[in-house]
Amino acid sequence: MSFINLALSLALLGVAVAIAPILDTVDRKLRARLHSRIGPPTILQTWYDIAKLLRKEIVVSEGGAAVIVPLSMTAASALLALSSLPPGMPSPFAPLDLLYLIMFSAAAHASFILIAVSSGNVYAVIGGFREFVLVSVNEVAYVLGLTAVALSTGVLSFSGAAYYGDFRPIPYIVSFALLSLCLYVSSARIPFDLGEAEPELASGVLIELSGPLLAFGIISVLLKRFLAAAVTATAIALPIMRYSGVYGLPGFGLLLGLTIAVWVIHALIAASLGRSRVGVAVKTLISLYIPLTLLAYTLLLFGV
Amino acid sequence: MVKPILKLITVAKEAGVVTRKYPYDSPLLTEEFRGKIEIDASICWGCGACVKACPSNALTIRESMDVRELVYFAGRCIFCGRCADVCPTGAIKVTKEFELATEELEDLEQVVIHRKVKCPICGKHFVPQPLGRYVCEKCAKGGVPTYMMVCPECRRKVGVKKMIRCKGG
Amino acid sequence: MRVRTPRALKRSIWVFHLNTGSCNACDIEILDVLAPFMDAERFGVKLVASPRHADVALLTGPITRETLPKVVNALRAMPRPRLVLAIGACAVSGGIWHDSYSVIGGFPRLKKILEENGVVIDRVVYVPGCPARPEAIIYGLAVLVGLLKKKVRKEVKEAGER
Amino acid sequence: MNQHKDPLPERLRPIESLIREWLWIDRGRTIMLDVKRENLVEVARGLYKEIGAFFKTCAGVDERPLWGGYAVHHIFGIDEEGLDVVVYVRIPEKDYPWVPSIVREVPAADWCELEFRDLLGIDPRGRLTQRLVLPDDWPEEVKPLRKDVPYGYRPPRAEETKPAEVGMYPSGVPVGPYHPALHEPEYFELYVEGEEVVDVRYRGFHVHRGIEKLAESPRFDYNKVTFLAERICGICGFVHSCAYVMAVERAGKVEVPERAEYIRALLLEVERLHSHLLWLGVAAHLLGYDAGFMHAWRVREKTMILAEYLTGSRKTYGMNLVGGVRKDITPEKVPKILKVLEEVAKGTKKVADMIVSVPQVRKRLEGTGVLRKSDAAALSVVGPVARASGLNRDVRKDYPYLAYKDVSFKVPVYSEGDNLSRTLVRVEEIFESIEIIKQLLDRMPPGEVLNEEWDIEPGRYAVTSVEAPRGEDTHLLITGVGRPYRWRVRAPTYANIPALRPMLRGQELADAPITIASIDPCFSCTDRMLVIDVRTGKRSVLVTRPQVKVVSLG
Repeated sequence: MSFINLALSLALLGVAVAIAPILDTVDRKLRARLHSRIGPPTILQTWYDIAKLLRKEIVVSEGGAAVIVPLSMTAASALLALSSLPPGMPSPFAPLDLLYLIMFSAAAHASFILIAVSSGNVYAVIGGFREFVLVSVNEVAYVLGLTAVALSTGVLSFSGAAYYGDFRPIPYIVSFALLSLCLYVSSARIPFDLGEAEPELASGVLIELSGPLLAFGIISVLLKRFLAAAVTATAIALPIMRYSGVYGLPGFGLLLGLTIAVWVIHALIAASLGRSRVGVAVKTLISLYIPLTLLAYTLLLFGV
Repeated sequence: MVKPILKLITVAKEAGVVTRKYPYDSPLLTEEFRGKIEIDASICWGCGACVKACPSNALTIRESMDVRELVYFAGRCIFCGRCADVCPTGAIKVTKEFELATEELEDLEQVVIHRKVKCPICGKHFVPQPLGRYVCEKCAKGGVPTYMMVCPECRRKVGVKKMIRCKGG
Repeated sequence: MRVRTPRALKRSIWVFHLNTGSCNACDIEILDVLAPFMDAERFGVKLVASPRHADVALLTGPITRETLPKVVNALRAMPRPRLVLAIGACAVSGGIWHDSYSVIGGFPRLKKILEENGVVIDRVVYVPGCPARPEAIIYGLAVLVGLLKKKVRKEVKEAGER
Repeated sequence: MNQHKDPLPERLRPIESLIREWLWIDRGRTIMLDVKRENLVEVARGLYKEIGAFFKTCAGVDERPLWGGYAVHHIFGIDEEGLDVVVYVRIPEKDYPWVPSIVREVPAADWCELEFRDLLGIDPRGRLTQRLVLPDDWPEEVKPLRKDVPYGYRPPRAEETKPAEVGMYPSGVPVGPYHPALHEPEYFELYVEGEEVVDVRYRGFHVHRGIEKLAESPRFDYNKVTFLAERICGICGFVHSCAYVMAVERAGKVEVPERAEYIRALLLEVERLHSHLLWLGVAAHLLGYDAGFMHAWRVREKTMILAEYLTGSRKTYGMNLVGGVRKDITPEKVPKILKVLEEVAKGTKKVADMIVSVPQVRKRLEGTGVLRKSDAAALSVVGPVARASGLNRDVRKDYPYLAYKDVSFKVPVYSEGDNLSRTLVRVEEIFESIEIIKQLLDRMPPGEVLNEEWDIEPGRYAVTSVEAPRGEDTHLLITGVGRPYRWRVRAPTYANIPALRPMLRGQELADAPITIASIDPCFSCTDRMLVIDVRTGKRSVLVTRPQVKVVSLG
């Protein structure tokens, strides 16, 4: 692990924190345009929201103070998961970056559910419960998807694959499909934003948070979302890096650009769909994940 | 999944951005809109027809010794415009004003003060001056304006006295 | 203690819709404010689902007896600075119901009850109208956070003068 | 009472022996049956089960100033004949009035019986009773609708400072009173097992504003009440004001210019347009499809502008007066109306098509919130809810009023009874309304629009029904001196809420908001004046740990 590795990784984290709220505004702008209206006045709207929340009072319900622990855990795990991606250079966690990625993403999701439990609100708990059901299905597929992507490059590490991976196109594409689907689900967007489902849960998991706590909660959600887009972007960037040799700062730029593109595509999909029901969502996901996983691993086994 | 995305894009594209940039742009008002009312104090008689017609008590009358105040409280107004319908002098006009937001409820009040006519006999104040003048003018055509500016009680007394005198004479 | 309206509120206004027994007309106009033609998101307005997230309570209705305790609770749940936009004739003064048996009759009376209960409201702006049109609501929000100045003021006229 | 001693209609023959006397209040339209108290249950059973009448509502009246006692008016409607049947029962007691409950025969009478118990103190005997309309801290002995209680009397609040406990049932998921899916303060408690709803408890009447009492108060007169009626509901206010003025006009035999009737019908349809588009948008929003909400409301905005153009206000039009309307629709306005209608028709088609094409929306509408035809009939549901469950009920066809006899239109009926059919019924009605408006504009007769020369005798009686966007809206009116003596409003949602129970049971929690919304509830209508008890006695299983707190209260 060299100094430059660490620097780029830290830069990625910094950029993530800085632009996730901006991307959220882009999201809102895009949605507004699809709704035939103008939308937020500037690209910094979500930042303004956060700035305002930081100046507001914290109202803590009985026993709700414990919420700060899972809240910081969520943000920290999301950031750690992000730093296991190769931002143009091998990640500081290479060659075990995949393991760390899986671990930290899981930690981020789990602690997010804990927020719900520790806030003790009935809606939050239902939201957390839904989140749990969804995450437990999704996380299995996510692990399988990540592994399949890595296996189809021949190297069990993203950082390694970017340098000396041997990409087998067909299994790669199939595993990528599986992975990107899981990542879309973990970005908690419609139709899978079940935990926050406003019409029945009144913004579920985050319902009890106020002021700076809420700002923190929003940043955590956005970081989780950024992570989902960044992992998808990495999976797209890997073959480009490997075969056209875009490393270092340009590689960093490539990853960032792709992340933004993936974010926008996610936003577009979310804007044009409705919210699913938890039972239906799980059924749909399983019916998509099983064939995709089987296909990916068969292809890998038979060495296409 | 692709179908709804395409459909949404088509619908959004056809509609374009429809947002009216109020307050930088004009509001979406039609010429028929009924906003706040305005009372023209110069022609108001203080007769109280509007007060009687007002369903929500937005128009009220405050009586004191020598003054009758017609109070319009826009905060309670339901903007039906019935007052303008019934106003005999056309003093009440419905405007298109709707930007009434304020921190102080007082700002929403419009008061028209009517000094009352003083009875030359007993010195009591009884009817708003313009209303009194109007009644005088109307009755002047009939030819008996003499006791019109006298309060009803004194008028009755005077009338009775007069009658007695007539009979007696 | 009086908390100054933070300047940050000018750019980001999160609103919570609190219907206290209104006839729905103001409520649909509030939704209309968010709909494409008026699009309050232009001012950073966002409708939130929980009073904990809200800066401004959009209060409609004359506050019926049945809703009173719940309204007090909902307002108490809001973090400070706590702003209220009283929308419509009912919320401003009780409207056509002002003297009915089952209403409290407008925000000014609620404010007293809130004070008794130790719930401080940092700023209120009244938006008359029956229902208040979407433009009037936007105007009210702008006055509330200090983007625009109020236009109305008390008028006292002597009969006979112009 | 207005008297026409005419023979009893053929349909009512089976119960002839139980009737003491009958009066035609309005020949061919409304008949009043004077029934002895002990025969009431029999008569109700006969009407509801044998004759096949629907139950509309009941009203208690304090008739002590008239003859010394109370009375209860049960209103039934025979759709096929377009006939309203008022079953009139005298209650001689002055102190503890009571009347036999008909709820066992007519389940639809559940609420209105509790209502006259709350507001007038007439005890419906032979049933479970609890408080429905009045707030919990209201003193038991004050019955606001009695004539000797002043209209503005506000009993002191029990404990002003104590924050109320809401969500006190630890096993339920509270929906409301302040909940994003309900834009009104209503309180549903859903008892769930996992994600499945096993029971529902409803505490409504948060929006009870005492309208019926206000209308009798000296503050109001016949004309002013139209504005009050309009404010029963901000969405379908014109329906209420129309039903009210029609009742006054029918009772007082006031001539109404034909043109005014056309204008009223036209505005009723404009109101239906906006209301259905509003519902479509809110339904899409509840299913998480905000694009649907925005676009439906974009189309709807045009109807709002149109309403303002025609009446002067976007909502609560303020158009009606007893004897006609205040503003004419001049010929210059017609082209603009037609243009807006064209745009709305085109826009609605595209947006509705777009909303239904979203897989999640479709999946969550289809087969959810099913109300079977038998349940629908037993609960006398009205409007699109009835029509989606295979009951062909539409006041515009069954009891023609205003100008509806002169126009032709289709009444969409579906048999599935799920959320999707309720959606489709509404979407189709949008197009029917547009056609109706066009026909009305085409056939509008010339002439005056307002007749101000009227004089109404006290003691006259009328029942009117108007098809609101949500269903049948029934008003009963007894005229008094200068203002109504008694005015009773039965809003459509009032008839439809009890149907939520069969609709919600066995549903997933996620679909509860859309199912509740699918009746297009308008609580402000319903609550002018009143908890469903969980009579199942079934054990509710908790979702979460006990002693949960709703955020808004915590």
